[in-house]
Amino acid sequence: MRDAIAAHVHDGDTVAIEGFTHCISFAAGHEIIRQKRRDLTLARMTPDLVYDQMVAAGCAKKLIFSWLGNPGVGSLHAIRRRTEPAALAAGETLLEMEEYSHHGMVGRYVAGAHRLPFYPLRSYSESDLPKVNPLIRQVESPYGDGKIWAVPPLNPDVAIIHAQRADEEGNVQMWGLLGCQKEAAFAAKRVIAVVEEIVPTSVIRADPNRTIVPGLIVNAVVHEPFGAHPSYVQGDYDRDNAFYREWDTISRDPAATEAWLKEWVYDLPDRAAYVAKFGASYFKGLTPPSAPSGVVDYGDYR
Amino acid sequence: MRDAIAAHVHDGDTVAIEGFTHCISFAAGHEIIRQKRRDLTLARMTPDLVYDQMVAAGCAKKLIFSWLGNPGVGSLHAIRRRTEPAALAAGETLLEMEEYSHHGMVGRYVAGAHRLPFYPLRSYSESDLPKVNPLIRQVESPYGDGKIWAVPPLNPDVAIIHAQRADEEGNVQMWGLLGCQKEAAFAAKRVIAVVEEIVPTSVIRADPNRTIVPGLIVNAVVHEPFGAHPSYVQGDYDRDNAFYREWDTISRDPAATEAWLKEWVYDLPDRAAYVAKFGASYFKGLTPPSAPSGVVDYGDYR
Amino acid sequence: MSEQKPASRNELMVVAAARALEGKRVCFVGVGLPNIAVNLAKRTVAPQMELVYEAGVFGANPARLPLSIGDPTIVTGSTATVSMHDLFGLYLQGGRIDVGFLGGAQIDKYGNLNTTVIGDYAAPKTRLPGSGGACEIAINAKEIMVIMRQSTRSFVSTLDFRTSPGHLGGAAASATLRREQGWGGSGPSVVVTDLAVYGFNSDGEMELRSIHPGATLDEVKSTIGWEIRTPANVPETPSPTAEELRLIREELDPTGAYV
Amino acid sequence: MSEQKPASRNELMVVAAARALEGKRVCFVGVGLPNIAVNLAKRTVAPQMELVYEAGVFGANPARLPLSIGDPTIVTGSTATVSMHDLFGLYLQGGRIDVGFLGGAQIDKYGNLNTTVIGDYAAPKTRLPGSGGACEIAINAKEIMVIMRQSTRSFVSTLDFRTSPGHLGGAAASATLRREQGWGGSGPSVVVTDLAVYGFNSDGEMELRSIHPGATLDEVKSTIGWEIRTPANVPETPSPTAEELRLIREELDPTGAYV
Repeated sequence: MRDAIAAHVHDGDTVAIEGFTHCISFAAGHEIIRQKRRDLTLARMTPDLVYDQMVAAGCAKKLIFSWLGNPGVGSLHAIRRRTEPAALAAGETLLEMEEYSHHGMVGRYVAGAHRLPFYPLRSYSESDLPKVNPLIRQVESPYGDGKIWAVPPLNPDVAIIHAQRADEEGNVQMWGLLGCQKEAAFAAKRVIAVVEEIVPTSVIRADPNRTIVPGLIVNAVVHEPFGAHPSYVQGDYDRDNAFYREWDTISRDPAATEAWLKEWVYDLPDRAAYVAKFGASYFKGLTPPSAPSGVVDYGDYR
Repeated sequence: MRDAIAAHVHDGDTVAIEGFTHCISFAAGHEIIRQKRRDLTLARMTPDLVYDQMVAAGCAKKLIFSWLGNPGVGSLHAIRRRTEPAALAAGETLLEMEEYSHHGMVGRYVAGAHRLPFYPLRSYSESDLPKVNPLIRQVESPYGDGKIWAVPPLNPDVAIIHAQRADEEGNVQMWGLLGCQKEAAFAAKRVIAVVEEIVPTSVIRADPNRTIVPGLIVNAVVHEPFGAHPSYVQGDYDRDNAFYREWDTISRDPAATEAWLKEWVYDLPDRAAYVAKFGASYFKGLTPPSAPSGVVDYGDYR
Repeated sequence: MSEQKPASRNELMVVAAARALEGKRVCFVGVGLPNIAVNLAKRTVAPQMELVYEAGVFGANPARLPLSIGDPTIVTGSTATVSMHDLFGLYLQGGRIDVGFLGGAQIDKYGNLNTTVIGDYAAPKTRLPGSGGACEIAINAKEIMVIMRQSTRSFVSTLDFRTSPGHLGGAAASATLRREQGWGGSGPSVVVTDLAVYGFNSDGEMELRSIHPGATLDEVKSTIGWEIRTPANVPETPSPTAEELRLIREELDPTGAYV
Repeated sequence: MSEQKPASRNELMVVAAARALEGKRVCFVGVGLPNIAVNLAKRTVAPQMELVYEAGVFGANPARLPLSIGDPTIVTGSTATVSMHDLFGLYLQGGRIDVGFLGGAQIDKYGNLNTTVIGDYAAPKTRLPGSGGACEIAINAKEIMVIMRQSTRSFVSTLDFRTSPGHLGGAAASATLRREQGWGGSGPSVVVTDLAVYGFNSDGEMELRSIHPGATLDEVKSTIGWEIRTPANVPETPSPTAEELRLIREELDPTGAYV
């Protein structure tokens, strides 16, 4: 992870650590904090704890997003402190905000991934969002049936996605919530794939419909067990909801936030140390019983 | 199948029997021929043998398509006879043709399924296709970067898809080539799902990422083993390539074509009789050895 | 069963919201209170209802109350788990959703909703989560139901920001616009709060339908920032059953974190 | 190994086409002759090459020569099998394809291709398959290679229909247009026939590069409907190796149906 972030994430980059609640690469976010990247534009449908932590650590100058919160808990307080003038600390500046709806953010990645100049959608009518975001525009249908809304392509400098498994060439397979990992990866100039498990290529090739991102577009494959904690990985571990609630308390207080970052990010060399600090039994408590998918047959055609 | 076609396919309808080489519902096509539907507009990326047979049987007045042929073999002769003036039989009229590229046809279904007034794409520049199809138009990007091409939505009256399995509610799972079955089904006003196997809902729910079409949009589920023959079903049976070549010979001759339709469609009551006429051992010869997908774990979260 | 505590106002709200879903087929579940109401409905008045989560799940069958709309329990055992592109494009914009269930920080008398900011957008007093999928749910779901606690801060005469359109400035103009612009939905039909249940009259304006047990008309009126339309006789919202309360307290929210 | 029969012209064509793929990374495989050439290249000069089939397969590893571009053998053991929407949108239009390999019924001196009709479009003499993916491959793949048998009927001065754009009316105008309109690719680079191999000069015009063993310059010229540009000394295409012929004859096309 250290090498992947050093090679592919630069100051000033637009970075998308995607994953809708599921498979959020906290490990990558923490490594970016450790490597003290600055002036990042952080794109993500749902900036959650990992972006709150990155903002608290001073990595970001701008957010591109569609929903800002601690899912199921409440607000992201570090981000709110950089958003509400009354809460701004001395010397701090407001974060730039570029805001869409979910379908709009998905559409931005799709347009970026399909190399389209815009993505059309039926959102935004009579909403105030286009008034505050001049990039949400109207496009005239060439079939005489009026105007529809559009969003522009988003092509992040780097997309970072977490998944259950990949082979060494970076062919990534994922199940459960797919979010917009595929679209973000194809839209990005560079891709870092972080996975719970590196498997032989034969495992990938035994179920090719499960592949969401091919190694072709992946610049680095990182093996990082529990790399999505405190978010979850379908079948591997559950969301650590206690931490999501704890972060609500920690993040309300800048000093407590700083102390948490020191203890859990700056003072640890890597994700393995983070996992070791919790201890193996901690993660056992988050592991669900098995719910197997069943097998399908592709047939051996020679 | 008889009831499904009787209820959902009417004279004059736009019908899409989709499936890119894989999982083509010949059983549905033959039932439409038997029920003597007329004036159909047949939409399909790759009109292959089943549409050649339906055209030969007099079901169609128009084709909407992107590639017209007998894949890996040659031409569709019945369709060519209705397309080339020199070959037209006395009393016959030319088929109406509305022609796109593959990406354009996919885009038409996507626009129909997403309820969009058009689908933008980077095809058609400097091709003669827009000259002969006025529905291929240009749309101006609202971001000042020029024009791009567009195709209009396609919303068939009925889409017919074949797949490996569904439950009784019509939740359809498919693997192998996915074609544009999902997009065609969501675009259609009515959907008939034809499957090799009806499975308990628990089988579907054990692997929800495998579902391509939910029962919500399916109007009829038909259990029809070998219903895609002579095309194939991944893992179940191989393409009957001998028949694809045989059809090249049969279809060159209108009388032979008529005789074939009589023997294999009109004179048989249903697909089961068609399968029985071949005999079980025939299909054994088309069955591949097993190539299992492996199992993934979704986790039991309570 | 031992003697039950009487229903709290939050419980009254959740039960009334769940009951509004009776007979509905496909419901798009928002984050927070809608999540609880819809899961209660699935266990009571609408067992056949398909739960759709914007995270990408159709036909969810959650074995526990989902902690968030992205909880892994909504995936396991669901009918279909799909990309968000498919969910928003094929299911929602494609017109397959009967009811969208939304919350909000502010609502006006036409059912327009604000989930973006309190105060000025560029320099907000309070930064809220934003649209998420709410804006497009409001436009594309065939019918919208709203669940939120009422107060003069939340039931306002003028929104600070219109995130999600309701009946705009009135039903007639809204219906024309929705038709001409090809919106999929017809807008809000029901609003459920901790005090009462509201519908919308033919002008698209919110109208009191029933008051929850224990609440008064004065209390209802004094917590709304405009003069709410009120019929001559306002019925009382039917009380929760013992089973509804048991489901909330023992199965859906045993720690009392949400209700 | 027993004495091999000498290479047929079709075999010379397939081998020359396969060799043109040396070192290429991602190749989009068209129906027919390209399918055989690409599968031969994968077994010889380009084992690392990823085969992409428009049917929706990336990283195909076919255990037999696919009978069509939708053969189940291209799915089993592939790296990724995806919808056609993803294949054409993310992989092709998204700019991930290095080489698109096309066939055609007619080609002109700028590498423009016709696969639609012979004669008038509305009342054709011969109805051909149409574009399929060819039009968008020609526009979006970084480089285009063409394989087709040559004759005065196929190498024509004026196409009956331009299905897939090549260098249009010349390289300069083509490059400008491709850049301004955001095309992903730079057009045709190689044409391989049963008689010869062609490249394109800086004007975007087809130019003879080598003549297959057994063919003559006269034969080449007399089967082209325009005056083909020819260098002073035309080299001979290197002969197929015994192994290349063995692969075609024993593994790829044992019944001789295609080559």
